[in-house]
Amino acid sequence: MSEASQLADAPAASGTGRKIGEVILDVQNISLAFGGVKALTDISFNVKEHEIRAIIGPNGAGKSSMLNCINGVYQPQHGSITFRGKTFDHMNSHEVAVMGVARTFQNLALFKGMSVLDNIMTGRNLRIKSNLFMQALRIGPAEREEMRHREFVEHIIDFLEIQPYRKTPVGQLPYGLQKRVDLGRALAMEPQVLLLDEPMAGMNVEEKQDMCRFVLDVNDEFGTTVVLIEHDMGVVMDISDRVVVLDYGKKIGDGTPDEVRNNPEVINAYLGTSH
Amino acid sequence: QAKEQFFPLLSYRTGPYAPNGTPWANGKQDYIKMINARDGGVNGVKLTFEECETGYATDRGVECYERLKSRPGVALFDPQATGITFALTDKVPNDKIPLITLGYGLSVAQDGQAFKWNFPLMGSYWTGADILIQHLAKKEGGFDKLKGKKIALVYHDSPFGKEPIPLLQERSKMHGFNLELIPVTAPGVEQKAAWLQVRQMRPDFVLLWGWGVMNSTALKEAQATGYPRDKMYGVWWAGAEPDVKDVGDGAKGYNALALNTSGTQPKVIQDILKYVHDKGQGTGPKDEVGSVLYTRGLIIQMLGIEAVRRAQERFGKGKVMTGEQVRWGLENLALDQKRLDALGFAGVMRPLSTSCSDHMGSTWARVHTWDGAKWNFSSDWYQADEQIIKPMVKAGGEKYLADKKLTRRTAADCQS
Amino acid sequence: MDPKKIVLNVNGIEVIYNSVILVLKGVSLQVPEGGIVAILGGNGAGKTTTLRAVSNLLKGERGAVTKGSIELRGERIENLSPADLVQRGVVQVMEGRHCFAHLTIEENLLTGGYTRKNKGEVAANLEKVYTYFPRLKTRRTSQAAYTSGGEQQMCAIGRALMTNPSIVLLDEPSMGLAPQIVQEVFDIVRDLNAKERVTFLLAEQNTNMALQYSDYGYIMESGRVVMDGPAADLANNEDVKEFYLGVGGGERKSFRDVKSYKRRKRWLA
Amino acid sequence: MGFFLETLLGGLMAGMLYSLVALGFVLIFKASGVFNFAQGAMVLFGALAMARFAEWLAGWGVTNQIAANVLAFIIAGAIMFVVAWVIEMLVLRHLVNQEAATLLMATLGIAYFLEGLGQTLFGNSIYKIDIGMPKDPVIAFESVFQGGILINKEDLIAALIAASLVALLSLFFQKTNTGRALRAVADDHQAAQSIGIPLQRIWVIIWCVAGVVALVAGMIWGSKLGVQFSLSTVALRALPVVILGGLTSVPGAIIGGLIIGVGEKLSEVYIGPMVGGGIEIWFAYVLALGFLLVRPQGLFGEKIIDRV
Amino acid sequence: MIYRENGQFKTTYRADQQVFPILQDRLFIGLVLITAFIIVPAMASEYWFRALLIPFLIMALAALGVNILVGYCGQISLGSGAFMAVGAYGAYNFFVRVPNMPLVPAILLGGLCATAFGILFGLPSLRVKGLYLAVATLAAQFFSDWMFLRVKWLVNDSPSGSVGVNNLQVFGMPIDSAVSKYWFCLVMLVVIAMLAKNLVRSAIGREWMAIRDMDVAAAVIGIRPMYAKLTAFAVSSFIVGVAGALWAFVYLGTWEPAAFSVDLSFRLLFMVIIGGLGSIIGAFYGAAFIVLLPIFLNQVLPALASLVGITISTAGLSHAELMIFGALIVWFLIVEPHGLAKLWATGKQKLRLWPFPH
Ligand SMILES: Nc1ncnc2c1ncn2[C@@H]1O[C@H](COP(=O)(O)OP(=O)(O)OP(=O)(O)O)[C@@H](O)[C@H]1O
Ligand SMILES: Nc1ncnc2c1ncn2[C@@H]1O[C@H](COP(=O)(O)OP(=O)(O)OP(=O)(O)O)[C@@H](O)[C@H]1O
Ligand SMILES: [Mg+2]
Ligand SMILES: [Mg+2]
Repeated sequence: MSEASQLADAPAASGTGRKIGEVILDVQNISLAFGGVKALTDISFNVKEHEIRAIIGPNGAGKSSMLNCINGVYQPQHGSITFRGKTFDHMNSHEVAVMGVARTFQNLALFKGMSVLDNIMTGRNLRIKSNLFMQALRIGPAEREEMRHREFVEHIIDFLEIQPYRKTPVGQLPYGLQKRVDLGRALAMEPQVLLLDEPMAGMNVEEKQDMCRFVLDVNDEFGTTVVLIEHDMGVVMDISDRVVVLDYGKKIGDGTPDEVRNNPEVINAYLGTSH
Repeated sequence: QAKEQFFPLLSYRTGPYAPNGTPWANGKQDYIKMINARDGGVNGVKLTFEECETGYATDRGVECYERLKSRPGVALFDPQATGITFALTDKVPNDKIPLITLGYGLSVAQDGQAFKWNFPLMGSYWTGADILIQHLAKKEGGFDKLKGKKIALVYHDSPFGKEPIPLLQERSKMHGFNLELIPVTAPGVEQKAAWLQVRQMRPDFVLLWGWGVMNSTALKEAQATGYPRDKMYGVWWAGAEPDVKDVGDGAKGYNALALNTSGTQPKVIQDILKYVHDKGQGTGPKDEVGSVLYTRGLIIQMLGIEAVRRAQERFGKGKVMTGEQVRWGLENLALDQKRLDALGFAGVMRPLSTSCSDHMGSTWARVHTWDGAKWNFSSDWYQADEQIIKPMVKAGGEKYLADKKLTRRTAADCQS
Repeated sequence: MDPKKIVLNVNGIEVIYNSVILVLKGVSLQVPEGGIVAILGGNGAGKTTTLRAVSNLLKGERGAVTKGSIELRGERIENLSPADLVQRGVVQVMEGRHCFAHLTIEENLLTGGYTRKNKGEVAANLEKVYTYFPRLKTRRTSQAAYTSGGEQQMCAIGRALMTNPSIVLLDEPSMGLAPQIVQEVFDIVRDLNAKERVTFLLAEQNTNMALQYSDYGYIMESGRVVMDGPAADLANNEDVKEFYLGVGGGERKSFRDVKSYKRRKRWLA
Repeated sequence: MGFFLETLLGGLMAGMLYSLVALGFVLIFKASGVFNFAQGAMVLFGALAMARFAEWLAGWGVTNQIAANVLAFIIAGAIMFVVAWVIEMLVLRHLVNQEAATLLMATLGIAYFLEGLGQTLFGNSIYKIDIGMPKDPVIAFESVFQGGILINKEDLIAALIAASLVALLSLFFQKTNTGRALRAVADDHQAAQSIGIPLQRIWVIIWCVAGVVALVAGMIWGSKLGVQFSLSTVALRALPVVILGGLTSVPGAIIGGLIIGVGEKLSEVYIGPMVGGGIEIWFAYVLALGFLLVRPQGLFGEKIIDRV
Repeated sequence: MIYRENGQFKTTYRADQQVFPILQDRLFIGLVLITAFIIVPAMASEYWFRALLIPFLIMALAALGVNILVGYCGQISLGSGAFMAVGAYGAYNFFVRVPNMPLVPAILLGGLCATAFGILFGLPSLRVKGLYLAVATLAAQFFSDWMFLRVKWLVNDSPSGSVGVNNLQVFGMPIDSAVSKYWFCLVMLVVIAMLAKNLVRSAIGREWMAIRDMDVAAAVIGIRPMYAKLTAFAVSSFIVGVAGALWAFVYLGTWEPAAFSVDLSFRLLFMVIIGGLGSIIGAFYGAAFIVLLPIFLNQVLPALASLVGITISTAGLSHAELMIFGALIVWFLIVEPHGLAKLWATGKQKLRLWPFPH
């Protein structure tokens, strides 16, 4: 606990410690259609290292589909994605994970039958070196490796404050905690880019504050680049550096929160007048 | 302690083979009940039994065997299933309990010098197949007339169904007939393809090696594809009432091997009706008494009991015999016609005598034909051709001994 | 609470999952005819469980009400099937959407009309839902599994409305919806409430919205009701302001500036 | 050529008979997302009931064979209804919203129970169902092909019955409200309950329909094979049919049946002899697998959805 | 509060990662092992060994293997009988064809044959899912039934297709008495169960479960579905194959292909489901339930019947046995849909709180 709060306390003041770097992820002219439904039409935007990049837009605008393209879950029909200087027509889920992109899901995609601990441990799998036989025998190195990863995961569990649920099957947790576990699993991958799909849905203000803190801490402390989809404008406007706005598959805005907030097209399509 | 000789009865009264297994099991039980009621057992030794349901499954059979084998006074086992026979063949030598497999089991086990504990009494699939070929030759007017003929074997795709193949191949080489093999996947509920093949190749004869539902289905498919039933010849497991009953007229003319008669005339059956069924002690329904498989059950049980009686003659009358002693009895059975008449089995079966080298005792069988309502004999008794079978049995025995790293029993061992 | 007729009376219920996990520890609440009542509370407080207990959907989760009673217009309903309850006008919008994945959006909605035998009524209801959620109309032929999260949420709400309910249990209706749509959903709630006298019991995390639109609120913490009162009073309560509305001490704090120490206070524990 | 056509025809008709059994699987799967292991046992149970009642009715003075058969069919149908009702009350009701594996296992328990009960009530011997099916073959086109083409009237009638049942059920699923509700139930028991679909009544109905379909299948197979325990094993022959056609598709059961029937008969007759025969059963499964590799949800099955 | 973990704090993750972190559990398992290795052999009769314990041990091993595939990796398999058969015939061929082949390597090589076979028939799982996959595994089943009947070479040219082994020895000790067979199977089971337990609580086990629970999400966090599924097929069929070899060599002695029929496959699946999917210990409960209960009923029912003074025919008994068995399955599922292992866990949880109800 104390460690986590120290982590968070120091740079809490408005991210002054962060330096936003070069473009790490560049999405160019992505188009994706399902039969007649055009989920994405010619979308381009980029994400810079260490920044928090938000994607907003009305329901069905194509936000999740965008993440799915980056992740290799969907294959776009047109366009390309450049990650750390390498350009791909389409991505392959496994490779994307190896390159250091992690993801949380809008409709909880946790492993229901497994405990919280095991769920988060799966995030470490890419880093496990011991082979099948060593794991079966659990001798020396395999065991030590397992312990190392366990320790790392315990830090995440502490950080997310879900210690009491370690051994609970995730299916039994309330929705909000499941969202945290989902985040924990992504963090366990020690990603360079973290894609978050509505991580704060179904939470009250206090819990959202917690979540924001986690996201900011990760971003501050580890310099993790964050791509965030969220419908709570308060959150988006407060914590993101730049915002992309999608509407029915098209990009209608891109810029700093303030620019976006004042973009009439965006107001019309998404924000409405109340903000 | 009471003097009781125990007969474990492995049976299946449920599952796919129940219609055939039930009368068989009932015959065995009724015979024991009758001997106890009529004779008070064997020289004063009462006969007891316990049934154990195997469902025709090997592992359940092994469990039954293990459960019942250590009962006091166990005489012998009759597993009533080929698969269980295989599994028990390895176990009985250690436990010193004989295994009788009348009309089924391993053909090579006839070689008593190799298979000390197995008794495939009264016939194996080799003798059965041999007799069928003899019968066909006789019908055609001589073995030379078989030349160029086409004989199809429609068989249950399992060791049971495959056993006759080596012998038939041997015979086909000798006489120049073509043997066509048509397997039917167990349990044999779907045989359309098999019978379409039969229709296409138009064999002169079809030999049917089936068990349970396969038989009636085969007859129905034969009818449906227009293959004449009177050119079909079944093994003795395909020649009982359950096989033809619900085919009715469609099975008219169908032939099968018979190891025994059916019907209620024999004295032993009358005795059973009198001592068992009339007293309300019958195991199954009364109208089943005297059916083919029921009668076969009687014979099996009779042979087992006669082996006990024979053993008592040597090891002490009125004593309970051990498995080993019963084994000796089985190996030294000598049931001549007189003895059979006395037992009430006149006309039911052929005389039988076993020896150390011949655990079968008799290789005779005849053919009966279904007339739409009952089985009638349509041939005289045949004996399987020793000259063909003996070398095969011998060779098989040798291979078995070699595989198991055993040696052939010596003459001295045969005396014990 | 004014002496309006109570339609739903939950009286000291205890709920146990898997016959070992005690989740609700004596929850009581009343819903008046034509009212909008909100249940507020953090993750795991037991809001969903309370709603499930009312709509009798606990059994499928291997949960059971072990104590207390639930009355609908004076009738005990613990032993009625969910279908019976729908016949009596009680319908639940389940948390987590639960659309029928293989059915199209329109089929989903029509299934909602299963209990309504009058074809014209079903058609009218369908039109009504489509006017509430025009987005659904454009996606009507798409299988529910292939629609976006928000579209599924709309579908779930629309499906429940298709039953012509008199009491709706809404579990987190705003989850995953764009702000405009959230607004619209709450407007629909108010609309139905005002025009058709539909009673609402809603569990919501969006406390701000919930208190704005409801008449009365209950706040739950770890399986107990810790505070209740008219919505307006709750909205002015300092603790509620701080913990549920995020405006403690007057101004709304930026999410960026929240302090990192754990500040949650428990009323009871 | 004549023989080829004959085999083809035989395969088609065998396939229709499989379809009849497959249909029962599809019904229950559609209505609850459960693979019903007890389908084979239900076929056996229905056939046993029908065979024995026909026999007993004859003994009780119903001498007209047609009347006895019709009455026996009605009684057996009523028994299947009672069975469905009891199953819902004692088993399904308590397993709402459980995983498919659990429900699958429960249907297995039901299968054991029905097998035991069926044999206890109706006996374990071979019984006859004689609904006057013609048994002897007809040879057609003798002038065209040498030896003509053999057509089995019994199969033809059975195929017709199967086809009309399928047509009827397809209509039911496509056109009625209940059909849609069933599909909803299969997707999500709990959500279906939450909007007022009476799960319990629906399950009784559908198990009852499946029971009657099983009874018809049992009647036809029973009149072909005789009624005894092995009847329950035809379920294994019908399995590749269901899966090839798609677990959720009624017409799929027919098309799947035809493909499997033809495929296995042709393979057995033409490929079998080269490898020693007896290949039809695994060939049927391999054939189904081949189709699945192209269409993992079967020919007409609903697309398997996996989405994040 | 007999069973409680209060006061048992774990100071290291290592201690927490133990298979049995709670003292009572450790004591209990120790007791079980002592009983299994020492007390049971001293007390059990020949019948118990040969008819109950040995088949139970072997079936538990097989169920454990099946559980890895079905319970942990979520790939439905109805072809376990085939994998057992391949293990058995594979081991047989090594045993009789290679001169002086020792028993244990032969059995393990048999397991490897099953692995190869398993991977082959596991390949469709990369595309075909859920119940549809049952077709692939059933294809394996019927194909193996056919293969061992038809390919003479595999059965060492035995005309009927039945084969047998004898003179089993391990390190010069003959395995022919009931106790020695029991110990042999027990050691195999305990060793393999430990290895399996290690696997399922390691990275690979988590991969399997991830694939089972949600394969798309698993792919996104870098788990390769192909690797996970095929390793599950490989490991599972290895264990099942070893069990098959034991079943043939130790339990049956002489066997025919029908000993590994589709019935056996179904029974293994039932063991896994009734015992508890995704639970090593569940395999034991499941095997006990499916193997022992019918035998128990078979013996107890007549006694019970005679107690209340009714005589039931043997056939009636067999049918009653089926009915009771079926009813018990349903009853257990209603009490606990997740199998006996879960029931056991819930029981422990209650003990933890005892004497308080919640
Ligand atoms: N696999 C698919 N098949 C068919 N249509 C799809 C698929 N995935 C997404 N769509 C459609 O594409 C559009 C964009 O969906 P997406 O999930 O990206 O929306 P979103 O912006 O995330 O919305 P929300 O805020 O509601 O989650 C939607 O209309 C959806 O129905
Ligand atoms: N099926 C279940 N089995 C066991 N425990 C459960 C189950 N469902 C919920 N719980 C437990 O019950 C408690 C209350 O859960 P509930 O879902 O009612 O909370 P909630 O207030 O709706 O939370 P959220 O806002 O996150 O939806 C939680 O601690 C949860 O772990
Ligand atoms: Mg989305
Ligand atoms: Mg909730």
